[in-house]
Amino acid sequence: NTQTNSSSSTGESSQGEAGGAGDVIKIGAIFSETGPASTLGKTQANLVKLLQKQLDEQGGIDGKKIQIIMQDYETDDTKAVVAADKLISEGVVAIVGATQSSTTMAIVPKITGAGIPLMTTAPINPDTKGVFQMAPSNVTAGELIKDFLQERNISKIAWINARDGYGVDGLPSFEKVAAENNIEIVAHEEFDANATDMTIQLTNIRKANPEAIIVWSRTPGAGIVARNFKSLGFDIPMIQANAAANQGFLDQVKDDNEEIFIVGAKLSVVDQLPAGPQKDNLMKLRDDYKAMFNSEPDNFTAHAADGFNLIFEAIKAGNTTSEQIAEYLQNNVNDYLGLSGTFNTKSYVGPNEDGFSMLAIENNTWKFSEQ
Amino acid sequence: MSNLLTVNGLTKQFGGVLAVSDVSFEVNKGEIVAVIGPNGAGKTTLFNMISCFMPPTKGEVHYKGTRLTGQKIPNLAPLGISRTFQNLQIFENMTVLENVMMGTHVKLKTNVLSAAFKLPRVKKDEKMAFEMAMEVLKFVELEDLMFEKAGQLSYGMQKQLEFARAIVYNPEFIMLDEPMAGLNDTETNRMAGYIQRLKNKGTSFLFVEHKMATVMELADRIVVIDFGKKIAEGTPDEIQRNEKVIAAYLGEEAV
Amino acid sequence: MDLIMQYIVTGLTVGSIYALIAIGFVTIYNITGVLNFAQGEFAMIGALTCITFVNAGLPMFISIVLAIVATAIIGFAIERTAISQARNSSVMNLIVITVGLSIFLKGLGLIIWGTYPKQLAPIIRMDPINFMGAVINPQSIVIFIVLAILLFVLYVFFDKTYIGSALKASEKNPRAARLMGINTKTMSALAFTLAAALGAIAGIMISPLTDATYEMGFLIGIKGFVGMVIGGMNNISGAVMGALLVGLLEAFSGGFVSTFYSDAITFLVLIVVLFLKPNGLFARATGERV
Amino acid sequence: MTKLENILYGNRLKPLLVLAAIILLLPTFVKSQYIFTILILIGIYAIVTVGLSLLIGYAGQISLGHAAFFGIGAYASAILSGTHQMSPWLAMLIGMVATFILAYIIGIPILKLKGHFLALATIGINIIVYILLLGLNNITGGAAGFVGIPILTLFGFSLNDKLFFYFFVWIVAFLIIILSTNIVRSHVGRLLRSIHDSEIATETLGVQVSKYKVAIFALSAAFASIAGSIYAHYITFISPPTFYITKSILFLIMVMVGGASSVWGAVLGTAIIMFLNELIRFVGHTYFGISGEVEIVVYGLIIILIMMYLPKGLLPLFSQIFQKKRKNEPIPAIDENHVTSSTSKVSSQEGV
Amino acid sequence: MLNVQGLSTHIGKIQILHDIDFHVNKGEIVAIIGANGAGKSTLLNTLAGLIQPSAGTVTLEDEVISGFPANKVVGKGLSLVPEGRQVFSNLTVKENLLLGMFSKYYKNKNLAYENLNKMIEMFPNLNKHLHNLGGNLSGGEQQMLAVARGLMSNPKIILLDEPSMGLAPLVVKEILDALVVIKEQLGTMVILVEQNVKAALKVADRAYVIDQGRILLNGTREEISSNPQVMSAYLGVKMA
Ligand SMILES: Nc1ncnc2c1ncn2[C@@H]1O[C@H](COP(=O)(O)OP(=O)(O)OP(=O)(O)O)[C@@H](O)[C@H]1O
Ligand SMILES: Nc1ncnc2c1ncn2[C@@H]1O[C@H](COP(=O)(O)OP(=O)(O)OP(=O)(O)O)[C@@H](O)[C@H]1O
Ligand SMILES: [Mg+2]
Ligand SMILES: [Mg+2]
Repeated sequence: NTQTNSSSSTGESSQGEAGGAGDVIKIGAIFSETGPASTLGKTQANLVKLLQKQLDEQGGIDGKKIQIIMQDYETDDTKAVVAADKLISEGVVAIVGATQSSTTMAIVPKITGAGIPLMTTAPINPDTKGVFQMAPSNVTAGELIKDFLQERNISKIAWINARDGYGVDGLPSFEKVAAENNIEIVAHEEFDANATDMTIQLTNIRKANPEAIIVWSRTPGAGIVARNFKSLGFDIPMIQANAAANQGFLDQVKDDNEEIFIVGAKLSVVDQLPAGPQKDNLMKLRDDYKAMFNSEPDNFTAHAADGFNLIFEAIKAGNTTSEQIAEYLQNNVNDYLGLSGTFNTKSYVGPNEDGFSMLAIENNTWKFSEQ
Repeated sequence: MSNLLTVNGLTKQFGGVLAVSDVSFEVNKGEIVAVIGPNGAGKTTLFNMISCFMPPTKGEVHYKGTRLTGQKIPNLAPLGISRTFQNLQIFENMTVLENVMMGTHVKLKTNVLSAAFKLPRVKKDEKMAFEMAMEVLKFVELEDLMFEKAGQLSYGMQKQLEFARAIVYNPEFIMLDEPMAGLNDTETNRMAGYIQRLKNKGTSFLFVEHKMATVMELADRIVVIDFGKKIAEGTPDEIQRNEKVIAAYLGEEAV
Repeated sequence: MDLIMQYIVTGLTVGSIYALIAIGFVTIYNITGVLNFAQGEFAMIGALTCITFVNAGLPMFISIVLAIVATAIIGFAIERTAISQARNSSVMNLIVITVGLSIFLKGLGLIIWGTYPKQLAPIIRMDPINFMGAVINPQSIVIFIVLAILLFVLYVFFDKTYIGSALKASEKNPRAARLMGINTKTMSALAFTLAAALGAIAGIMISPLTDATYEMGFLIGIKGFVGMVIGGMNNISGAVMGALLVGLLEAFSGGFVSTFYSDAITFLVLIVVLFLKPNGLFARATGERV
Repeated sequence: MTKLENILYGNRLKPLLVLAAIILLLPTFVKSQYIFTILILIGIYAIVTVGLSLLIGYAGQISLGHAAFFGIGAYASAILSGTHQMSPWLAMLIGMVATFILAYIIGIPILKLKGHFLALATIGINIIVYILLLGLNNITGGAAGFVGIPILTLFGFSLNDKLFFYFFVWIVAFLIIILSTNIVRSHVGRLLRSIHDSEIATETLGVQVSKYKVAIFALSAAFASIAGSIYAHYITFISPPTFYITKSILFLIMVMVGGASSVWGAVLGTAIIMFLNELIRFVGHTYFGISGEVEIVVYGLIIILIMMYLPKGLLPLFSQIFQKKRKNEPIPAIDENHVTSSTSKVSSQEGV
Repeated sequence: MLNVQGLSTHIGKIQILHDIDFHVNKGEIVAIIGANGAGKSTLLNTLAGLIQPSAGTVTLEDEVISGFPANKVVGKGLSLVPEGRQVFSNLTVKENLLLGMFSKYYKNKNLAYENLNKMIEMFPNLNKHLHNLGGNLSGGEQQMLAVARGLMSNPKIILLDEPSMGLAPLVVKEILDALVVIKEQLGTMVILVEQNVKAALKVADRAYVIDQGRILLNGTREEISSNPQVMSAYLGVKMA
């Protein structure tokens, strides 16, 4: 069923794009450049501009012109599906996206149905052929948090998350990790992703006497929780999710950020990393990005970059059709050192944790500590 | 003569204002009764209580033995009671014809489902509504305006339109709040003619009006209200000679 | 006990944020009959321009004034272009226009200020206050005071001044108002200018608590709208009461029932309230009769 | 002699034929799967907006909550056919009936409210449903969404094929349009408009106004539910944000931009808004190299401009193609007599 | 004096008024009569600036007042009491009356209160309701309020669109008598549009008959009252 469908669709797309002259290879991108999730997707959209510029300067890959077609899905699942179809009709050979997990779920059937490889930048735990995950899975993040907690002998935590696709995603994986490691989740609260005050949730949490609090949200919610947390006088550690690992969050908690930690990307602390290829790669992305946009990339940028880079790798190896690229990604990527970690795409669960680290905040910037 | 409407001790208090106070009277079948009184006497309030637009503070109204007080507004039309408003309430964005066709509602059986599936009844209803409406439009001589938007008519024509809509389903009892206001004498006479003709067919009326000549000519009986109280009731002749009424309302040279 | 106190404090804080928005809503509604869905965006513009001025090195006070003026000018410009042109269209038309405005302004905000939340330093720097076991953010007190002042000023303006009754008249019956010599166009422009300024004040007041982003307007806009409608659309004190009530409802339902469902509970209560009092809780007589 | 129906409401055959022709002919021009997706979504949304135009444009009742009913339909289909393996068709039917009943029950209290109060109450309904979709994550999958909605099959055909799905959606939409125009072109349609103009006068004529308002509310909710079901089976993945107030507002924009005073306006508005988005993106990308934020600015601006300069929506621009002004038609041969009698009336007035 | 020349008005594409010429002399009450839909209200609305004429000019004491929006026209001394009362239902009677002075209020507040007292004296019914909302008044009370509000600005000319509508006979007489007093004491010009032709002709000095947007007849009160066409069409006199 899927087979017949995919062949018909790809057939259609290749005939639809006669103007391509054969040596332009199109790659699709679906990011939330606008709308609520733009705090995550905007840097990804910027990355596309950066990469396109670099590609044009280099004259493509091996003489083949590469065109990245970006679609802003405005944080709207339906628009993402339309965008996916648009990209399929344009004849892209691979797609990177979407920014959010639930949106990715919405576009997976279309894209895999068309036989096009999809590099997801959000954790979705895919078990579908042709979907390659660039973000570390929530389990990876959970492991990192677990290590942190155990180091400090913390066994009772409270969990609070935003009520959106990103926010509710973290808990189920962490619950598993917690259960295996005797960590008790003594309170769970939620807040509207656009809410203006989380005092009530934190007050409820305080009743349960946790030893640490984990926040799963993007900004600005993440920062408001942190501030309410401080003003309520909590003196336990607060651990924030990687969606908050950006400059915006740092600004939000400026000057009052002791005991706030984050599941962050090494990209955020690239200057503090020990020398090595990882540092060089991250440095290059950070500097290029900063030169063009005068702001810092974040780990979502890195996930997207990994997606594109892997596709470029495949193209460099002489693969130019969807099937070939998917084939390559599936079989020939071993211990690829990406920006978000090391990829072994055979397992599909995303990079390992070596792109990640628990970061503290010191002098209003991220502080890396080797673990 | 059989009794149609019985108004019993109606009273209405608005905060400190006693707008209507213990008013009782009757309307018999085939009769035209007028309510007159100075501005602010409480006539419209009385009307609104009779037609269930507001609950009375005290008192009750019966129509052919049925208690009206406490009923919902839409229950009145099926009983054969119709009314017009002092502040016109026409459907401004609909045509004259459609306005009048709306008046036939109680005769129709179309509902949302039958309309959606275009059951045969719908067509029958449409035809009936149209024919009834045309008849009345001819009666009030508005038929050449039937495709005009009602909101674009001049005030006087809107007045006649509202009247047409109220009578289209042949109600037995019609309440008119100042039907002649805004009409010139010729038009007033014409309106009076319509009322008279309907009366001859057996329709009963209760109406409020300030145009005394018409009231005296049309009404079988007149109820006079002042400061919310009924101060007189009687035939036009009696009322015209009533000192209290002359002082409070008519003025010396009115009629 | 201290829990309840905390709920009250939080409820009032959140409620007064909504109230600041609701005030702007009512102002426009009372003068022009338009329901301005872009009111939240005025708050956004006010907050972000203020932050921009502060970051550019201007003193706080001057930045606030400049931001309010700038937003007011935008409000005025919007009225002169989009609203006055559509003055005679239906209510629904105007609603959709303001929805379009909200989309438009949000997009502009995104282009100018980007996605990251921006910080505004509190007006008074102070540690949170402990009051009967509840923690009060000093900024909440500032908000409360500003709210009280605005409430008083606007009450006097609308209900006690001559120009106030002229404004109300233009809403109710613009045609007759023109016959009195009232320039209803000016009034409408005044309303939008005023509402934009009020929105800016709201945004500036709340951003030390919540930070400002280009999309901050939506949720507070909706909640402010809820507060206004619950209170009764036609008077400012009613709207403020309504907004405070919404804040308290949220806090208490979040505290006692569940934060998962506190919005749902709040709305459920509101719908029940409306069912019992279809014109809002503190509505004032409108003089409509048959 | 003209049919009474056409005298009263004008001719609807032409627009229906034009629509049918467009539906049938489009696939011969359109090859891109992307355009098909848009056409399908237009069909799905049109089912909602047509119902909404009955409610907003005719009965004059605002709803900013129809995304909730859209969502209930979608989730009913997803849960019944996905989790419980029920036939998608049966699931759709159950969803529709359940939505109708639910909307009817909700409608009884909230349609007592007027204007902005009603708008608020419907926003409330939307938010409550949204929170329930998130909160009942055991059944709905919560914010992570619902995966695994089966694809529709009809008589053994998989509707997975774009073309089949396209025709399926538009046949449903076409039927809904016919049902809706039937309602509008009857006493009920007139009645809804009269409620719009004066509720009080309508009640005086013996109409149980609340009954009709609630019925139309529930009917439009049921339409939205069907559309939601189809949407769920088309996208095969749903999550709550799709059914938030922002979607309700989008529906409202579609109705108003097309023109609320006619069912056709809703269809037109839906198509225009859907294409507008894509057009802005296409033009913006191709010729101006603009990015997402500029697109939404332009989009907002265009909505404003349309509402400013075409307050009755875009339909009047188009309807001139379909229908001549009714006034120009001679008053059809209903009855010769009254025409003469009315002229005599005019002359009697002139005799001053 | 008020001078109207060649006035034509369109609503949409339809021409309602055709080339109207007329004038009102100082200290004169002029009645305008005509059937329903003749264009009387349209004429007054055009004079007041609510509708802009498509042709023609209106001068009031040598000042051109046509071509200005309604809110400017009041300031030039022309005040219209519109058809259907149009009181501000959400404002009190007192607020309604004071708004009648809007064009001059800020220049002379004392005068506003002076005029307010005059109006209360003239319409004692209003005094009773001074602090009630305009919308709660009875129909007739609203009519009095509308007339009083129109007089508040001390206009040079006042236009009344069916002021007697809905008023008790005694009050009609009071209002019409009041017009005569105003005319005589203040020299105010009055244009009176009335369906109650008999009553109107009692106080008017001259009258115009308007039909289908055109002036059909004009003359002094006596001429018009005795015109057979007028008698049959407007005075309800049945003629053979
Ligand atoms: N809703 C209300 N609130 C307060 N007072 C009211 C209300 N409705 C009516 N009144 C007062 O009640 C009195 C009676 O009003 P009503 O409208 O019944 O008079 P009416 O006899 O119809 O007068 P008219 O002949 O002028 O129409 C008036 O003084 C009016 O101001
Ligand atoms: N908005 C409008 N659109 C179209 N036609 C209109 C509009 N307003 C008025 N008319 C038409 O203009 C003509 C004159 O109307 P107008 O209201 O001036 O009459 P009038 O003499 O005041 O009548 P009445 O005594 O009934 O108040 C009427 O034929 C009316 O149908
Ligand atoms: Mg009355
Ligand atoms: Mg008139």
